[in-house]
Amino acid sequence: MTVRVLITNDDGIAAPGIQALAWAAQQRGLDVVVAAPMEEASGTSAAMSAMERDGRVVVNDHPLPDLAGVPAYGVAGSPGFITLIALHGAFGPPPSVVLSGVNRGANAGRAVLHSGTVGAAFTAATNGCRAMAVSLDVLSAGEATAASGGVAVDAAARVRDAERHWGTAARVALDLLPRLTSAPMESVLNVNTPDLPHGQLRGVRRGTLASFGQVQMTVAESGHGFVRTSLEEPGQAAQPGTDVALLAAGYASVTAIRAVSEATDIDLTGLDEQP
Amino acid sequence: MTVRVLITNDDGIAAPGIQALAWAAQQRGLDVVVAAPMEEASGTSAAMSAMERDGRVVVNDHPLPDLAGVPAYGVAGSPGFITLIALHGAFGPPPSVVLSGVNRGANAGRAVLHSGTVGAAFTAATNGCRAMAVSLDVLSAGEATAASGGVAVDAAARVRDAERHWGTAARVALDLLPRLTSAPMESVLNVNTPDLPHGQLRGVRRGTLASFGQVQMTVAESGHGFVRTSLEEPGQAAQPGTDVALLAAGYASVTAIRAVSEATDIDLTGLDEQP
Amino acid sequence: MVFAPTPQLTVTVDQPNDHPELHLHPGGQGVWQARMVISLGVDVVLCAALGGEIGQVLEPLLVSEGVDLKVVVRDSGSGGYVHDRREGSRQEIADVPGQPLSRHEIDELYNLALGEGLRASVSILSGPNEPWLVPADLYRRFAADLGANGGRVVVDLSGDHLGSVLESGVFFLKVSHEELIRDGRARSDDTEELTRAMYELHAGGAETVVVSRADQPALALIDGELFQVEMPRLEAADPRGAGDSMTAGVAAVVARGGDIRTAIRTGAAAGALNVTRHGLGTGRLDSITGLVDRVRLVPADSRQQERTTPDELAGRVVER
Amino acid sequence: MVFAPTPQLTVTVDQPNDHPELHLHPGGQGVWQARMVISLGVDVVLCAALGGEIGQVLEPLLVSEGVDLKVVVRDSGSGGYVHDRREGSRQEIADVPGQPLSRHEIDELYNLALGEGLRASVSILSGPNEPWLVPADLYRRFAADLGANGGRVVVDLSGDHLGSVLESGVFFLKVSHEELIRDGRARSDDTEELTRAMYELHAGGAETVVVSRADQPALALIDGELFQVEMPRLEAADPRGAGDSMTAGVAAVVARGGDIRTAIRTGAAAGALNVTRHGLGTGRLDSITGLVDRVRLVPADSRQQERTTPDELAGRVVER
Repeated sequence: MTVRVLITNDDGIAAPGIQALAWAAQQRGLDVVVAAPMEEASGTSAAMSAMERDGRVVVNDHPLPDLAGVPAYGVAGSPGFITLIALHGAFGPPPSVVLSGVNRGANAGRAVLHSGTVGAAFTAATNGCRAMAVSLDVLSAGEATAASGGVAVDAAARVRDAERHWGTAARVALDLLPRLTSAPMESVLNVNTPDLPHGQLRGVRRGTLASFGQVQMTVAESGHGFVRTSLEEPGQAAQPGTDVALLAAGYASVTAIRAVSEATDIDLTGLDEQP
Repeated sequence: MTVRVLITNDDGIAAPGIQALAWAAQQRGLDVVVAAPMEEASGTSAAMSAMERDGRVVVNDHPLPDLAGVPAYGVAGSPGFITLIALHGAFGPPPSVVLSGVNRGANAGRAVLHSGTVGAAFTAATNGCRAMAVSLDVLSAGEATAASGGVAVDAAARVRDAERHWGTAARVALDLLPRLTSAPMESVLNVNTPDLPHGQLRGVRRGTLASFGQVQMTVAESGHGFVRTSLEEPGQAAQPGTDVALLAAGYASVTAIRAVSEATDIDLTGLDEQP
Repeated sequence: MVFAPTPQLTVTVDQPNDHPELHLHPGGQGVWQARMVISLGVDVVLCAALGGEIGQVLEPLLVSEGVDLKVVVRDSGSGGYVHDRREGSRQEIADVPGQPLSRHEIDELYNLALGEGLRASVSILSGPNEPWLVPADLYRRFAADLGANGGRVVVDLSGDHLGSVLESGVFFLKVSHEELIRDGRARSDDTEELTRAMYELHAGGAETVVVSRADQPALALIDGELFQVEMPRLEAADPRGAGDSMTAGVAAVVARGGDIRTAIRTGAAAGALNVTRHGLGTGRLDSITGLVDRVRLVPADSRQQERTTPDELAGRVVER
Repeated sequence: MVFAPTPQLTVTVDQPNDHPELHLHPGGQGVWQARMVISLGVDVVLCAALGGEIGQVLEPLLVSEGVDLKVVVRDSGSGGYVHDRREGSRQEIADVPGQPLSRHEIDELYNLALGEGLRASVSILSGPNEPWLVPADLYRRFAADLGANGGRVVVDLSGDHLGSVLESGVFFLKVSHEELIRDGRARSDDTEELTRAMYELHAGGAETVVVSRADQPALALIDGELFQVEMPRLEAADPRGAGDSMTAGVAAVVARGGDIRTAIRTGAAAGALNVTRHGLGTGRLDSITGLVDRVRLVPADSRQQERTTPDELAGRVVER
């Protein structure tokens, strides 16, 4: 039976990363449906928000270039909302896998709590569907040497979206699909890839979560739309073995994570005896 | 040393629940600062979003009735964003405890992933600050018998905010403060209380997370503001021992939870050997 | 600070008993608002442009109202009107709107008022008596400059002047349902339609919005939530001026550091008392204070708490 | 479907060589838009009100353009103008705007056009040649009725007509920077100011917005993101009509099921070619197709990727 996959993201249906992920999924013979926010929704975590008109969620057909036959929708809602309603049949038969991305910018470390890309994946996992979040580190050194530092950042800012290596991230993600489908249902794979051609990756490695890391968000500026921001906790060397360190070293990083879990190491006995 | 507490919520600075929580915290002699969204932000999870004007986050003084001397701010941002910047000194010295609530409506089960109330608490915990989420089940049977079902719901919808038992939830939460401050830093206490006078509570019990549960969200309706919605997965009897079951039985429920954690039961070895 | 670009002289003929009386008063929205702010115990700096013979009469009349008057002297004369109230209702005998402010007069008045506004915690920007007397864009600049420097702008405007001031954002807007309909912002006076317009005004730049509705309770949009302003009904002697009382009441309470809900309740109380008297912009402080507690903000959004399931949400999808 | 409430007869005197020529054409925004849609290979139903002697001349001229013409016959005569282009530039000799549509004519035309619009996947609602000929509110109703039934509304309007149609929301809006300034929606033509206005139009109800800027590349707001529409420069013979080409190009591509980016690039290509010819609304399909690939949508938002830290965010707090 063909696996049915929902492709979503938080950069919006028109972002280049979602196109690359959908294309790669179709190439692997998966049954693909695309539904993503009409507009940029970076940093929306697993928010449930939607815009309705006359009591109906607003959804537009939004066919993607070079993906004839793949149903694709722009939805006036957050990635988490879109994922939840997709799992309940809003866009045809419910998918059994959700791929969220390719995000413009890394989502690594504990800050992924805030990521809309990861939030969509968490929403899927919480509702019994396997999910992966996929991000491209557009601020990574790229082909510059690690030593070039700030220069590389300036260069990255000038790179056109069309020239970025979305395909690298999509390929790494789809190569991981068998690992995902054999993993426990609650687990989400969080994948980050440097902005490099696939042949120049140093490899794919399992990472641990950096203590804060890096997450994409948008800040609405009154009268000027929004500003895309990479929120980072700076000034500390990347802890070895973390997703942030792997990415900086030119590896694609995979982290297995879970959303809300119960904590057992806290004493909550005898609550009624309190004063 | 006096404990410094940030009180926030996702219903907005003008909601009655935040007033009750701030008042109760002040009564217990805590050093209280209040910062909450200017407007309803239910269901925003741990979203990082903010509105700026000329590059500055918009913040208004918003003194609360009967709380002279307690600094209180309406912020054009999500609860998670407000909490993060508060921990970085945006509203005076960083707090060592965050209390989020009292939310209008229960936040229980795994659906708390989507809750802005819980998202603020998760943001605090992820940044090394102890946190509690506090909610009042405004749709609970209240003083009606469990058998009255739908009638009770209709009755609940007619209850004025001023007549609800915000104080019950605030008191239960502050009674739990010593448990919180001795718990591991990453843990969040999620507290739900029925809409009853404190004396009519059957008790306070530790609950497990129901499989979906109940979470508050808002849906923007084009040209009509928003609709407050309680998102629930119905049609299944509440699993015994869960937060949802405790609440339905007239108990206040406490659940110890964690945000994003690493999963170890998934095989991610030999990734480079993939085709 | 109250900005009153074009105060007018009001000449009213009245006959409460056997003999007719002639009343001379300063008038215009800003003057009425300033009078009410003062009656609520808050000091007012009034910035106005005055000129000609009428201007010469207005200056002492304004000072005697108790405002701290700051004047720009105009080359052309201020306006005024003559009303006859002998038959019980007002009858207009003459209306002299005056000349539009010249470029130079605008610049001078703007500089004067901006300087005063920056010193004040709250500024009421009142409208001209005729829209064409003062360019709407002045209100946009004014609100922007005050807002950027921490000032709170309170207005009761409509038409182009409202559109302009919204571009820069205001702290508080009072507008009537008739004005909303006239401006094409609402299509009718039904609550849902007015509510929609209020959310749009809020989205368009007004932090708090109050819409008065003739005989119906006013609607208030506070922190994104809708309320009805309910209060005891008093018999109206002169229905005009309730709006100015609301605006002034809000400005006065906020200037004293009060919260917006108390401010609106005070404005409503002041308005309710004002309509029981003939003098526009008057109201006794103790009567108002006594009435504030009887004004209630009742949540008006009937769709406040719904229940839904993921399946229902999924079913609400529609393709356009 | 193209809604053209008041087509005009254009009479042009020209003298390309020794002898003067007299050209008779149907004109008006809707007619020019329809002509370009047809030249892009998409069928057009044109709904118009025509009357009098001019109307009698317009009907066969319109049919010969290749549109499927649906007419409401008016009691009063259609308008027209006479231009003299013998000196190289246009000189207006006469302009007859015609009478406003009567209540009855509006109702009939609305019913006719709504029926056709509901059958079409895309409807262009063109404006009247003078704003007072057709009430702005008609556009609001039209967009609401079409939008509620899955139709996509494409417009190139300004003034009150734009304000009205936005209330119901449109799929695509083209407007010029001059119109934005004239309508008070932008204060100047600098990019930041126009960008602000575009985001406001988007928030106000326009899903996609294109603003033409005379000599500068047009700006496009697509899915909330800003682009410059960059293309090879061609020498303009007649700078009018590029806007109509954009609108028509977008409508044609969307009607064929194309995506909005291809639609805008096609509209830009059609506009670029159109200005190299004198006949408004013309352009050869193969030349346009050849040019589309050379039109690029370049992200125009310079603040696209910032880096920040929690500490910096906390420092950006300001109290008002």
